[in-house]
Amino acid sequence: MSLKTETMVLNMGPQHPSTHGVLRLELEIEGELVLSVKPHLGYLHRCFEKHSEAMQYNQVVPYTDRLDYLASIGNNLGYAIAAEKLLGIQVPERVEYIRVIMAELQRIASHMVALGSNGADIGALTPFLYLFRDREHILSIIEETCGARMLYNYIWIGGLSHDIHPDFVRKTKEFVNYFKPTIVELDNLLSYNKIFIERTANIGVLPVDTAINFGASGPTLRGSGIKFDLRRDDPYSIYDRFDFDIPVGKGLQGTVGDCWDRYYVRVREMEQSLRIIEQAIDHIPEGDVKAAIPKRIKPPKGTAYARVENPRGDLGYFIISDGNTNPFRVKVRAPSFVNLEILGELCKGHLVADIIAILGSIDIVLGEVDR
Amino acid sequence: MGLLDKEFSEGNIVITNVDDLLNWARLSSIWQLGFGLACCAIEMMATSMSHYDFDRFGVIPRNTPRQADAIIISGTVTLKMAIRIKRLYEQMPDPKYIISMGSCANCGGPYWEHGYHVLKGIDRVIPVDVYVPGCPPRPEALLEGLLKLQDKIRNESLRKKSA
Amino acid sequence: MMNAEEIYNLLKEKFGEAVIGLEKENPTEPIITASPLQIHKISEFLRDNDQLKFDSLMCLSGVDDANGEKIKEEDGSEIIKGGTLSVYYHLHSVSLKHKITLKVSAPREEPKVESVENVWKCADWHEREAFDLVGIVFLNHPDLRRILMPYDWDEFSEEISRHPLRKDYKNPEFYQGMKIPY
Amino acid sequence: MYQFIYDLTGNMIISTLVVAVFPLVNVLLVALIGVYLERKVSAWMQDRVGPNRTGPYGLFQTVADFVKMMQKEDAVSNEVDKKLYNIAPVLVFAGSFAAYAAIPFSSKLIGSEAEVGIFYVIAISSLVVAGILMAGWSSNNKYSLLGAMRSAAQIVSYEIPTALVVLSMVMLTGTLSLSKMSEMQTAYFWNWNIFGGAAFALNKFLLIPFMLVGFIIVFISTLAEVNRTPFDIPEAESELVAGYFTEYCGMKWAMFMLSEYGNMFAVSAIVSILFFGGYQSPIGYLGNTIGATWLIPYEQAFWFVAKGWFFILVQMWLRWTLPRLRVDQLMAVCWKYLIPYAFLNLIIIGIISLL
Repeated sequence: MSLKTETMVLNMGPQHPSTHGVLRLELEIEGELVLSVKPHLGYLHRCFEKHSEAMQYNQVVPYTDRLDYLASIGNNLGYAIAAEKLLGIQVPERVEYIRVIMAELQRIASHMVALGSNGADIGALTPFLYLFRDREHILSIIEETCGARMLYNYIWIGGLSHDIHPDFVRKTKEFVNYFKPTIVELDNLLSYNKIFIERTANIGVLPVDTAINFGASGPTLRGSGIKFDLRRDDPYSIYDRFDFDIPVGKGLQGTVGDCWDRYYVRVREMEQSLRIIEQAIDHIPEGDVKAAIPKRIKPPKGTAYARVENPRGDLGYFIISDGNTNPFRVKVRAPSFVNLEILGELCKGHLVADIIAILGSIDIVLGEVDR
Repeated sequence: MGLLDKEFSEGNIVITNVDDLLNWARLSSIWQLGFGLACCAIEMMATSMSHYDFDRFGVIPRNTPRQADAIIISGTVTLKMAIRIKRLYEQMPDPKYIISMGSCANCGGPYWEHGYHVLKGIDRVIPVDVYVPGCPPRPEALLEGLLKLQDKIRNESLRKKSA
Repeated sequence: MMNAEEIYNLLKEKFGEAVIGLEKENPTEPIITASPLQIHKISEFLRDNDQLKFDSLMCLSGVDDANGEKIKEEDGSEIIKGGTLSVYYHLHSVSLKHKITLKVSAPREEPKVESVENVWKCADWHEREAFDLVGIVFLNHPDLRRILMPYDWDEFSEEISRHPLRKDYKNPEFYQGMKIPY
Repeated sequence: MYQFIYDLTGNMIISTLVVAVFPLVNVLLVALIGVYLERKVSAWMQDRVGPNRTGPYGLFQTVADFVKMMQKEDAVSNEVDKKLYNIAPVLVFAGSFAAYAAIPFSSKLIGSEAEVGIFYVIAISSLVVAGILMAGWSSNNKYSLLGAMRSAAQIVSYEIPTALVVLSMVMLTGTLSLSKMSEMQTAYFWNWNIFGGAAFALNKFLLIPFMLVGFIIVFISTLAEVNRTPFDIPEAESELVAGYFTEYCGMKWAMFMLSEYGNMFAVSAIVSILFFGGYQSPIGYLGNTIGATWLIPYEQAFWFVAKGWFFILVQMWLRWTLPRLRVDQLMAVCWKYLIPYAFLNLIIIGIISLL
């Protein structure tokens, strides 16, 4: 006689402490074992694409801020590059340098939240607070220049909204020196913590070919051991001038492509970003921060697709212009949206507690998933 | 007329002091529902972190609505989410308070015109005690909002409301 | 690494009629147009061919072309009859590092496009999104549901307010008792 | 203590009540100070200030929390199993409260000098499991159910290594009575069990390493029994929202909280009685030096409470430093490591004590 068992459906979210916002997961579980995961999206669908059709080209920039709200500069940059591609304009050298420095600062800030919340999901709350404390340094540096803490509206089509603050260079250098030892502290406190390794190594292993087929990008893809970074493979702005490494997952604590690898890639990426900042910060040329473009931007008819390496992965903007002052259609290829799709694949056969670890290691931002 | 009959219709020393005590307890331990919606959630998190430290005012996040006293509506409320927020609000035990944080929760914010899926203000669904403007509000602004909520609680009374 | 023209010629040779043309006048990127009901086998070829190896779909966008006849309603709103809805595929090869854009157009009244979900897994959600927001129906898609809008959106709205990214979209007044307009 | 008050008042009921109220006051105080300390300690560890608006240094924060919780609406869902739902918090609290009956705070301040003190404490604290299971089941909430299941598995498993270590200590001391055990480790700290006990012989030095092992095992497993990080999986905030008390609000929830902090102190007390001399002072008594013997019980109470709080602080320190384990790893730690080592330790201590 066999005992009849039933599976249970557990609804995780939209209000759940570790779904990173308002994601809803429908878990089918048998005891603690997860049989299938079904994400439900759209709880933060803010109609970005509709807005961008109703606004003029330069008015769309503030809305891009609100997509991936942890990495606003990166979003601005992607949109600006796509629009500039459509317009066929070149921005001044000074602008390019400032953009790169800002984007890298933002990348560090974004990774801090990602790493911290990954740790916090697993139960280590203190590193989360330390990282947020250090994030404040970056926020105050950027705030001094563009006046906002989170949603900057800083990179405009053909330039920047303001020139950098006179203190910017000094403070950035100070931050770089301050933050280097902090990464070591993070490593000691969290990365090499035995329990943290136990919880993340060999969990949610993502093989390379699956990752590519699912369109994964950013640290999620690189954690699987493939050296693919748009800053190197499809250089935009002036990234080809800098010398930096692309950290990849090597399976140091378990299998290549597990949660720990994805986590670790982010830690090492922060170091590389510091390297880029160090190389760029002393060479910002003098000059204007706005290219000569008309006030009313009216690009020719056509399409443009531009992509940049955002902290979460490959952020693409597809703009169709019909020759008017408003974009005809803007489609965002949001890295979190695509990366989240793998969740169902990764979670099969893991325990409920692992889902949290995997979700944290994919690092999604719901603003971008739902747009 | 007995002592007790009187107490609840007009103020006297006993009831005022009890009021003070209860209000003091309520306002010094406002536990927020640990629940973030959008961009403002990050600022809300930053407020509870080392730099601003919400815990100074006795605010700690509780993840279940049953143990929370206040919801901070931190971000854009979509139609899909509004239904859930209403349910969360209904699950909370009285007395409960709502802080609407950021323009989106106040009135739809930048999405007021073309946001076909955005609720234009959380006050269309649940009653709001304090509105904090900003997009997103700085942590200082949220702290100010909390102080305003504390002021509001300070003036509450067990007595029958006059209106 | 191949450029768009070479890829176009290769496809034309293989598929003939199914590949319609190459739009080169576009300022930034040439676009290969194809037939919506043949896109699946073209995609499979693009992925598996050794010269092409397009192993990754960067982006899939549904677009309302709004090239039909615009009819004014009595209340001043506009509806569009006829014309096409299009899907753009941005492909990229991780190993060979080349890119290409495909485009298929389907008639607005019956927007049916073959699904490429089993060629590139990431097309799954992108297609659901295009279905949800633009209303393009992907044939052979295993799970074609709404993704961003509420599942019961249809119950609360008229025909014209089903798919918000269509150019003639009209927002409904109420959803589950909540007023939507400002 | 009972005898003392009985002598004073001559009334059985009053003295029983006083004796019973004393641990209750203690539990409340522990929870009151414990919650405050938890918030302050975590704040200091995390570069924050912690509560500081409610009274001087935020000292009245917990008082405010309790008063607030008392006036919260008792929201009960229609779907819950009302009887079990209401009994559960009481049962959990009773379990942790009853353990205090046998805990000697000093040589005079002790509820019951039962000969089977340690046995009683272990038995009665298992009552908590029943309460937790009831809470999880009756809440009709999947998170509660999962939390309760985890908790039951965890507490039941971790009682085995605890009991094994306790057994070895009982073997060594030859008594089950907590007060006798404390009494044996008298005078100075080198007489504590962790340093091999009071008898000065070869055994004492042989025992020290195994005592250390025993202490570590019992500390880890008691940590798990009171559901503290890294073993806080039953209420794992980031996974199960709030575990088995997800559906509880107001005072009912406060009772769970009380019992958690009560348990924390209780297990700390047990650990200190087993290994760290219980209420005995490490450096001799002031009362003996100045010839005021009446002072000694008060000194003992001070040392006992101090030791208890020391271990609570260690628990908090661990909580705010470490991530939490997964449920299967937790079981693996218990069954694959702690229990075999505890057995081995038991055997070795047995052999040594025969020498």
